[in-house]
Amino acid sequence: MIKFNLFVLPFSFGLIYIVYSIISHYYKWIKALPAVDKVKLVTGLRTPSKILASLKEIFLESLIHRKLWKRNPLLGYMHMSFALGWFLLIVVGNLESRIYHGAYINAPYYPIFLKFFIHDRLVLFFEIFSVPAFFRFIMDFLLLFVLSGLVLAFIKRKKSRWFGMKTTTNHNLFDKVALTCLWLIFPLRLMAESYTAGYFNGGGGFLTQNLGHLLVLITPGPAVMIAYFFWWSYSLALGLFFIMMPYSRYMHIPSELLLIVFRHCGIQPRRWGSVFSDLEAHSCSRCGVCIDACQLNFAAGISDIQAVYLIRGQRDQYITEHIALTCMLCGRCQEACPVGIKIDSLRLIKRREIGSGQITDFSYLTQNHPGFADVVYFAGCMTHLTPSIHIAMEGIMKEAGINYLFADRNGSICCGRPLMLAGKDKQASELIEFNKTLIRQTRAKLLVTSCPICYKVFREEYNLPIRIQHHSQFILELVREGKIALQSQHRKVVYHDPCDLARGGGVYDAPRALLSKISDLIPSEKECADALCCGGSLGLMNASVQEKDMVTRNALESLLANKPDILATACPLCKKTFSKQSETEVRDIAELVYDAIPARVLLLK
Amino acid sequence: MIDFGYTLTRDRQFDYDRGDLRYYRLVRSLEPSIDLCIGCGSCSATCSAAQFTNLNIRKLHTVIRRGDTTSIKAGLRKCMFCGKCQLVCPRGVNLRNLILALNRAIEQLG
Amino acid sequence: MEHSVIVIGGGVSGMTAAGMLAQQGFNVTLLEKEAETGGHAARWDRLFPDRKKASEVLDFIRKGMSRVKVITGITVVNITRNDKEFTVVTRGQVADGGSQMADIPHPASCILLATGYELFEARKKEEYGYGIYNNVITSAELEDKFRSGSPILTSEGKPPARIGIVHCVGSRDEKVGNLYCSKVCCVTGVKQAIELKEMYPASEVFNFYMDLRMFDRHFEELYYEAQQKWGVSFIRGRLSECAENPDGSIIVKTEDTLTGKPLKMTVDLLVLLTGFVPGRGMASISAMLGLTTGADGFTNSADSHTLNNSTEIPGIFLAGAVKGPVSISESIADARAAAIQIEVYLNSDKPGND
Amino acid sequence: MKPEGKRLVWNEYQKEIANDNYFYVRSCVRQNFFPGAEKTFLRYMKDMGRNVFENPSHTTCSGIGYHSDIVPFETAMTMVARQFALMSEAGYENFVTSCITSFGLYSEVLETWEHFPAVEEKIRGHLRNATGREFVKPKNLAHASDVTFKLRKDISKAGKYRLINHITGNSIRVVEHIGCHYSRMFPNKGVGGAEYPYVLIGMIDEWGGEVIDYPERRHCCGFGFRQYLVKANRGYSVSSSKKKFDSMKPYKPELILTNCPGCPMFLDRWQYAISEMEGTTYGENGQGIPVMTYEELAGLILGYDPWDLGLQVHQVPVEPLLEKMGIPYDPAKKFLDINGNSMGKPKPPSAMKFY
Repeated sequence: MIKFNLFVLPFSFGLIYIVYSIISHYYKWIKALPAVDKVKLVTGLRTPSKILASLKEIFLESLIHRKLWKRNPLLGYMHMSFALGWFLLIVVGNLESRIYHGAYINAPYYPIFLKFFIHDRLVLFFEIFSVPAFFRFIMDFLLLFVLSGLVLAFIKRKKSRWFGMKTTTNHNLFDKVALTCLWLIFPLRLMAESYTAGYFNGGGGFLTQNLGHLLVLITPGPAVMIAYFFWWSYSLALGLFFIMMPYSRYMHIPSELLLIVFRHCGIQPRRWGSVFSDLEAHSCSRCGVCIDACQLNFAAGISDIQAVYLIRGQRDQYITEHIALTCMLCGRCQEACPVGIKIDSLRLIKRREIGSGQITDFSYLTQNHPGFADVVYFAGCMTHLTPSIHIAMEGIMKEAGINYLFADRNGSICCGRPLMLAGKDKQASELIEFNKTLIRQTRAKLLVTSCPICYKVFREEYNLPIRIQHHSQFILELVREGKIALQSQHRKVVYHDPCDLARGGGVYDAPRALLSKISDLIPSEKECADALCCGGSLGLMNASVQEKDMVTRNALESLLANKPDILATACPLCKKTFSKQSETEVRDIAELVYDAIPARVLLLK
Repeated sequence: MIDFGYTLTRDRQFDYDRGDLRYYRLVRSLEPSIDLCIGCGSCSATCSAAQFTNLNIRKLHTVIRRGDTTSIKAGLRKCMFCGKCQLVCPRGVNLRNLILALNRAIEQLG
Repeated sequence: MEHSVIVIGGGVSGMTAAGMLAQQGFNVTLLEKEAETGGHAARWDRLFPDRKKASEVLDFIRKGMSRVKVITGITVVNITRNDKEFTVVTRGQVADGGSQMADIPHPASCILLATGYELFEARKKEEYGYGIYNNVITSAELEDKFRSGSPILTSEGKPPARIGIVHCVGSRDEKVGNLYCSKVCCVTGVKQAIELKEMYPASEVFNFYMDLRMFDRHFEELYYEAQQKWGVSFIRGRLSECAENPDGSIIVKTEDTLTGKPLKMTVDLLVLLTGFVPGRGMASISAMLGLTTGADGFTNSADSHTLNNSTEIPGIFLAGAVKGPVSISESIADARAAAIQIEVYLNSDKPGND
Repeated sequence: MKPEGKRLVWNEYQKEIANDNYFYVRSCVRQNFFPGAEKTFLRYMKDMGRNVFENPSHTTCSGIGYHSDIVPFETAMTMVARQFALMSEAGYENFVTSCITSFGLYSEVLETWEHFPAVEEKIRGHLRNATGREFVKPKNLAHASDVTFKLRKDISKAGKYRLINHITGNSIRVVEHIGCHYSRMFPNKGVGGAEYPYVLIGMIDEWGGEVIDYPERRHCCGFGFRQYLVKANRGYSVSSSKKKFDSMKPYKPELILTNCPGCPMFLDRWQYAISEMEGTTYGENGQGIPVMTYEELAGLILGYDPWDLGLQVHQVPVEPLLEKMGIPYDPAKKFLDINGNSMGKPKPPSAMKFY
């Protein structure tokens, strides 16, 4: 017998369309991969371990939504109920359909609308343990599971804070339509199945069967017609959702799968942009987690430039300069993103598009030999505006008897990162080359800088054959090697992680280890990966002084909540920025160490 | 035409009425804080590039405001964009974005 | 009998001091050469930095003057001193309003000189062409227009598209013999620039200054506002000269000292911020009393720090701009200080006071 | 423009000018620049019944050297003292100079002596040692243009012509240019002061012309001594004159009137130079703007023959002006000397019209 009815057409068309669309997208993305990345992909797919890792992550992130669970259980459950629930409905539904249909291949709509075609009589109680009954139970349970998520989704609209979210994304039209379809699908399925079960007095599980009886009782008119209406609506909702999918945020579902695979094959975003970034853009679910992470949003009230809007812009081929340039590149959103999109890279790619045009002329930079040393110390431009830091550094190095060379004693040649932050990598490379030669000439084994901005670019762009340390790491080594003795002052100190040193450079522990040696380090509300930006970021191009001040003030409130005696940081720019507004003394870690050297302690007393 | 052995010298006086304010208007729309300058010179004093070159960032955006755009390009190219100028500005002029805007103006207006 | 005090000068300082002294129970006579009291403040529309109506300030001061005897339209022709008492002789029309003049003596135990200042005669700065070029006006004339609410137009009846405001006209200028700074012109120029921009948002307003001396509270903020909110331009350079175009607009020449280039610019209207000069009448009064004046022509107090309201002559006191440029708020404060000085002086001969 | 405003300024700068018996000293350079000018002055002074005395042994006042930084002030003062001695010896006390720079120097010297009597004594010593001469300081020091200004009414009374276009009846538009050393240094020594000097304007008003006030009125004519005397600087000299021409252009001037040796020279010759250097010609129909000294103009007003005034040595043709004023002239006689012999003709300029 042929299991077919007209109403399955909308679904079927939708399904065909979305399958086609996904395949074509995948094809486009893989085809557009740079040759190098293609190779990575192929080799990756030949490596079982990588495939396994991909599958594991797909399971954990795309179905379970582990990251969201960590963030907020309600939020995690909501997403899981949709993803996992729907996934299981499909899988189990297919298995169930096998019972009633011998063929190996069913029409794809068959399991979806199974209850329309199959409605076996009400069974006697001892048959409860029969296979069909088991499936009926599971399927109803799964439907309930999804519906529970749906209820939460409704609540989230109103009470997003319960889900650990302050702001929610404002969506475009496609998203809204797709969302409505998605929300309708499962209630409609519930109604369709219930009415059917009610009318035929069978075929339903604990949920649909009982609800069915109730509905048939209370609703006048022919239940069979009503059921039929709901089957149509259900099919339409599914079909429309599938058709909307490629144009809405829900494209993230298939996209993310491929992205995970790409990542596990070791494919990375490229400096001047590549299809990888396009895939990342499609993998964004616009959950809006990034909006809450962004200080410009919650501290300065700038709410139109966050990652979600940047990425949408990237995906739909429009990013305004305003969006590209208004960002501190502090990396907080990147940390928070459940999809793990490299947001800062995306933003920088756009800045390169805008800013690369500039013509520079650094021909005036003339080398004269800096001399030789074991350690070359590069204070950095910003440190020249907070001289106490390099004075302390010199004091410490002298105390430790280091044979060092102060590379930029007479004013520095910029490290190049400020230019790169404006998307001017080509122009920066000139400065980088200049400094590299300078550093190489010293024949030093170690490069120490006081500026996290320099530190980051030294490590990422200079590929020097020598070790590179931020002064916090350097000093800690000196202490451990016993080159300097320190005497704790036992003052309450709170430590602020500079963006480029912490999130940007992965240096979290050294400063803390060092501070706990010379003071009573106390925690602050947001630390390490979650640390706030001071607001002075060189990444932020076009915000007003007032807006920057708001960010700083907000960060200070959080840092000083526990009433420390000193606010310690490890970046001249953070120090300068905080000092502008902080009531509490702001000091660089180097200064604190310097003052903890016994000789100095006496001197200061 | 007769060569008398000397030629007319160009007038150093700048005629504001003949100035080209297109650069200023564009830059101002991108970075309004250009108007806040009080000519204190701390930006040019701290400028790293100014140690080695004749770049005078303070003069540079002042001449723009006067519509005198003849001499801006050469200077601007020397900027290393380090941002010290912005850190010392007592009026909160957003100099780095100002420089971006100036480059934009040069790209668009030649 | 109560002491009687004569206050010469019916401007902000004189009125304030007279009011305070009358409230202390002295019988106070206020002498003013003009027909009305109020002095220069009466010419102002709004005051810097908060744009308060000058009339409101005057009304406030007048409220305190109910018990003051005010005589206007007279000139002081003689002041004689007899030990601790003075006689001030005024000349003016006789009470019945007839045209013939009469000299009237007024006895006084002490005199407060609040004769104020006069505005620099802009004509003296010949190269700016005031009184010759139609579109060159003074800041006081501009203030008159603001006060009367009449539209500010060029002599050709057009709204000015570009306006220049010249600082330090008659101040800080050896060439007109005034080395001193008139103090309030800077902020006045900024205030008027803002008011002009309010009236003509599309217009360009340029302030030509040597230094901007925003000496008092909220002045610098006003300057900031002028730049940020109103887009007023400031060019650091003193005008060397002006000339007139055939269409009546004015060509100004200056050096844009911040770019190091001589600069030429056409403006439709040029406003001269004229400074303070010592009041003419004061010379004769100083002569009558033997008071000394400084090189700047303003009257010297006994000590510029500790006896700022007193003179070398017991019973003769000073208040306000007679001692040099001051703002209205400073005049009020100074007048109050003078009033207290006088009260102390007059009560010192009472038993228990010495 | 408010004329009454200017009148107020003029009233502040009244100047005492002697009425008769002048000791006249010539300029070193004017005879070469505009040979007719000083002769004409003497001629109309005679016609106006004034007594003017000249001493042939008068020398340069050395002002030109002084302002070119090659003659020290003390030397200059001694030279000046000698001129005063010549005057005293001749029994005159009203000193009249033909040259503006001389006038400036004489004023400067007298002013210096007034404030530093010791210097005067020292200079008297110098003069005594050098020449054995003594002198009395002049009672009245005036520039020849001051004197002409004083006589302007008499001149227009006796005059045949006026600064009026006899065809249209309109006043002729005149630009006046005052020599820097006339009143810049001592405004009260010049008629009308430094900012709005009245000395030439007074003549133009009186003789029916219309005075033009143009933006670069104050700007240097282009002489400025070292600007011109050092050849390398001449480009700067021309540019200065050009600045003035460009500025007066929109006012359509028909005549430039001057009272200084250098100014008419450069305002006249540079018009030609500019026309040859870059083809720009000023004035109507590219014929240039005629430039005259007050003496030449007074001569024309009085109806003297243009060629007797030496107008033929002007580089910018004066004929168009003569025609406007309705002054008859004989083109044939233009380049004949007093004996009727040809003085030779200049090569016609390439850009400037009329020739």
